[in-house]
Amino acid sequence: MDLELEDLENTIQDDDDDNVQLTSAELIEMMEEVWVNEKFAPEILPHKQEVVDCVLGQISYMEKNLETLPSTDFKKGIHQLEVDRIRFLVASYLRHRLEKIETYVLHILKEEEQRGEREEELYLTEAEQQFAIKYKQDLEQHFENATNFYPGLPFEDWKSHIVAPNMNSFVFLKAKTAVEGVVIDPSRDDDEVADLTVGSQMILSYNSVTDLVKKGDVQLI
Amino acid sequence: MYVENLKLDFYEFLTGKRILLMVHYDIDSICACKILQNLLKYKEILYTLAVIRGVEDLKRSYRENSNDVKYFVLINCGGTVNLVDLFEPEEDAIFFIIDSHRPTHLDNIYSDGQVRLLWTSEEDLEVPDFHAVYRDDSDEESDEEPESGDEDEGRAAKKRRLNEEAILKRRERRLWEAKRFDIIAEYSQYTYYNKASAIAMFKLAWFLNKDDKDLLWLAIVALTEQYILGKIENSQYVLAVGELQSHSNRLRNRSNDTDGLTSLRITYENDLKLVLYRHWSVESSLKYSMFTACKLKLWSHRGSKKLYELLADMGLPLSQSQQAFESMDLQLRKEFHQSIEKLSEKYNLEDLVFTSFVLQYGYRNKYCASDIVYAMFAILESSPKETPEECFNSALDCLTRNKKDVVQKAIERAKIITKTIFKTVQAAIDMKQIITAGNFVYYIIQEGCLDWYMFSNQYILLLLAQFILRAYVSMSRNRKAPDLPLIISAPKNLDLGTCVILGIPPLRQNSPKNNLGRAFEEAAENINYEVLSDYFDTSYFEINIKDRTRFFDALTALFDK
Amino acid sequence: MPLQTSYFPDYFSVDDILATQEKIPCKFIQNVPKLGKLNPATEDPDLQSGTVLEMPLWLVLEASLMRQPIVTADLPKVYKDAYLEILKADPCAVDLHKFGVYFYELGSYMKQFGQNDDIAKTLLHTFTLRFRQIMDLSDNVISDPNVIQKLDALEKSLYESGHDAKMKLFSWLKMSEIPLEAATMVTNHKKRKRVDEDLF
Amino acid sequence: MFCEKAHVLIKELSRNRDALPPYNTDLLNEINTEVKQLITQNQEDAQISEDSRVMNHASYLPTVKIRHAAIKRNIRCILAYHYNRLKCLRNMRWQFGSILPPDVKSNLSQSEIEWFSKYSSNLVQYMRSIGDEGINLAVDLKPPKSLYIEVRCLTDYGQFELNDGSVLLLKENSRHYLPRSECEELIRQGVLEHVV
Repeated sequence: MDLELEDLENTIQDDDDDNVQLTSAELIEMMEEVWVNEKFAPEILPHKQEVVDCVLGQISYMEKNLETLPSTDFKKGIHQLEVDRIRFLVASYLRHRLEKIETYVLHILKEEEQRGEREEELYLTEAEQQFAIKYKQDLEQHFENATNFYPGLPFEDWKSHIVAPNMNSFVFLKAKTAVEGVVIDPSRDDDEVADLTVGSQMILSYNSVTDLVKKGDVQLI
Repeated sequence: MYVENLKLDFYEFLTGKRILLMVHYDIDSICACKILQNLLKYKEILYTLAVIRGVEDLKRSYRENSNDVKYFVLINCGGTVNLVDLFEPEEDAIFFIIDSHRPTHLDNIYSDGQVRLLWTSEEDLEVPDFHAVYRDDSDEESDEEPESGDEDEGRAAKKRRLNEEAILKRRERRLWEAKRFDIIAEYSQYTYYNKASAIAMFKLAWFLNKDDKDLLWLAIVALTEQYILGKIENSQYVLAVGELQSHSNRLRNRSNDTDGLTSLRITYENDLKLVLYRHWSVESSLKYSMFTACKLKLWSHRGSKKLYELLADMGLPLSQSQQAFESMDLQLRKEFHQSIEKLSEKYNLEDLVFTSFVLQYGYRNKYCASDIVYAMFAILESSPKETPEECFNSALDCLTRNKKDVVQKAIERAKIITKTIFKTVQAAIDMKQIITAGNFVYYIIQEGCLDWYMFSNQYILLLLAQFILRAYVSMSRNRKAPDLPLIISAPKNLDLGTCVILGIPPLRQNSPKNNLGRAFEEAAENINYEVLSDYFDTSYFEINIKDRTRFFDALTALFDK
Repeated sequence: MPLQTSYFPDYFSVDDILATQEKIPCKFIQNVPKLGKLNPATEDPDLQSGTVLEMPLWLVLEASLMRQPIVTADLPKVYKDAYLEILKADPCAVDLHKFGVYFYELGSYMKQFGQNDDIAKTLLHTFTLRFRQIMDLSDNVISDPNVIQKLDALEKSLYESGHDAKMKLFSWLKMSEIPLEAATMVTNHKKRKRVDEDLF
Repeated sequence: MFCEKAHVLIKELSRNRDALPPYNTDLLNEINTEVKQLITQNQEDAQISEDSRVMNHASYLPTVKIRHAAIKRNIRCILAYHYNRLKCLRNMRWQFGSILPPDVKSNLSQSEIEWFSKYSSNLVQYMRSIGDEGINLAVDLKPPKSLYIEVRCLTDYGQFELNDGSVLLLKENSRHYLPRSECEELIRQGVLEHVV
């Protein structure tokens, strides 16, 4: 049996009938981008469940192939390391999302609800949505337990001071496509504008590139 | 059984298997183990490491792991004992041994595959022929059985004939056994050491093309330990240094690592028999080192005067000689070797210089091989509070480049030990505690002694013993002094009331071959003393303190014979 | 794996709660009956209009920013011109810790009580210049406790994360492997356990 | 002064950023009492204030407002205390796994213990839903560098079974060379130490 790297990095096909064909390397690269964006964006980004599912499929495919290799095979170690690395990517990505969901749970659920009302694309996966709702309930229950010594306290104060991400925080980014006229810090009035050329790298406040990140025109680094 | 092809029958054989590394508690073993660990990592061989201080540890660790592990690698332990007797192992358990203790147990050499020795038959000296020590008894037994059937033939006659035959046979057998006893006695009369196991492991790494400077350094440290403890002959040392030097040249040429911060340089350099002088002051190092102390009798008032004379002759101002070597004037520091060497004849300090290696990495880290050896002694043997496993771990750290603080701390401790050894010798001389008992000399460290703990350990005790014997010989008016062995005893375990006894051969013998272990055994036998010794090196012996006098009397009687 | 965020206080922020606990001078401009006990200098059961007191910031914020303010806030002295001048002259030489543990946090509340944006500007100026110093500090492998003592809380946490990053880089350069570690909680947990055991 | 006790509570929190000291029931009770008092006083004075408009009495409105601010402040502190403890507890879930060490557990309130188990099951439920067979997010916390690592055992842990079914004995101070993925959790629990 001679399993080469190419066999493992088999071409896989997207489940959707979009006819999108990705090689394994392209898929992993995509996962990396998704992960880095999520890692550095202050807010939660639209989920990438398709990518995650593909990558997970890829992992189990690779692992199945690995099992057929004898444990003494030198290549096995390297492939195993690669699988571990990919699994780390996915796990880290999902962990970052969970942490944001927990920290900004009220904010995220509210925005998600509004997106639903506007019939826009949702940011959370179904499982994440469930997790968030449950998390919010448990938190409220805990707070309720802590303040029920006096029924009817104005303890809802915390809900009017919602914990939200700092959209003004600065991010490093790299332009993937040319974008002209990026308004720098829309929260100020002095309409300063920057043009991004392909491959250029910048530090900007996140709120000036929010949409570009979500569209995939720029990549956070 | 000797393993012929280490690569095939040891290294690759173990691939994919789980092993137990049983590592003796000494510097060579730690170095060898570290090299082996490196090699195992290439093949991703899973291992568990057990620290072995004596026969008991060996048995216990086998018992604890034998259910889960089938392959055992023993470093510097087990070679001199009958492993199969000791463990009574399952048939599928296999033991690989790399051990510098000699003589190797004959049952291990002639094992049919369960015990596998990782060295060549040339490295075991004067091994008796197989048939001289083993004979196939199965034939005899069937011979001795009376043949059934022929009842008509005069039974009595036959019986007589058989009896005669049997008597002859038995006689022959007795003779053979007596001879066998003599052969084995001769084979095992001396305790001595083969070259460092770490060197053997390094050679394996080289053979596998996985050697590098870090591994070479480990082999160097192990060799230096053997030299400092006098475990091997000088000629063996010189040969091994030459060998390692050619490896260091080869590896230097191979590397293209020129970055000052990360590169590692091993240079072949002369070292002085002055303990830790690069990390100490010249005065202290001269004063407390065995070599200079014994040559100049530095424990005496006259000796100290001589020391200051020497320093003056070297042109080394007192203030300079008393500060840390590192902060001495550059010029003086550079000329230090030369100026002391020039005076070596005048002060009877020939042989002060020996060849060794220096390790350098980064901009500021420079260590002699001997520095590291002393540091490791300090780690392994000077802290009564830490468990052996903890000490073992720190000793491994001491060999890791990025744990500079561990080395530094250990060096400080090593200085204290060196000083303590000197002061103990000084006190022993002043109070005339080194006693001649006919044909040997002995010295006993009393239980009340402040630093007894240090001397309850193998190697610090050995350093002290060598110091004492040399000091004794240099002071003694007895012409026979250089021909007398030294027996030294120190408390080992106060709770159990046991003490350790160590014998070292006479100075004039000028060889580390040690037959005192045999003497201990005989003496114990003569007084019907049940031996509880746990050491692999038989020149160490363990008895109850209350039996010590009796034991020494028996020894005296034995030596007078 | 904590979420890395810039300083952005929220309702639950411990630092913000502690910063808003700092006392600042204010003047009561309405009578507050029954709360005379807030003024330790008087036995009067009521708090009279015109009383000048030092009150925690949280209370001042609530009581001054309403339609009919109960108090008017004054600036603590370190945010007044004289001190701001010191900061403008050489921010790096100042022992900011003595100015206040929560100097920046408090300052960002104070700017709304100032006459102009001088406070905001000076804070920014101070921070920018001192930040460089902190970067240099954290680049040093050996830390100098004397200098670190002169940092305020925010600066200290910046220093700590900078220093941590530097040390990680350093060890990575040296051995190119980041050791897996016991979770900080586990280590702390053990330490505490050890202390407890020592006690009994 | 109002809210002094709440301040003490928050200072306690600030001192123990990564740890969970015993749940401070006593102090919380005192704060609760202060809050109850403030509310009662406010209710009374608000009533008088109401009446005083008619009676032309001195207005209690500023008094009520300041007390209300104090109530809000107290509640903010109480909630921040609980919230930050939950954060800490949450990190413990990721570090210790779903079973807390008994001495941590004894420092928790009943409600915290309940929250912990709810959080734990919520998390497990989420992790199960990922991909076809679920994925354990509590491992692979650092990008892998090598498959096997050398570890040192810090406690007498006892028998430990590897994925391949083989068993080894983890004794204090023993050293082992093992697959990284199988030691990671034990390292994080402080049973093993990664030797580099």
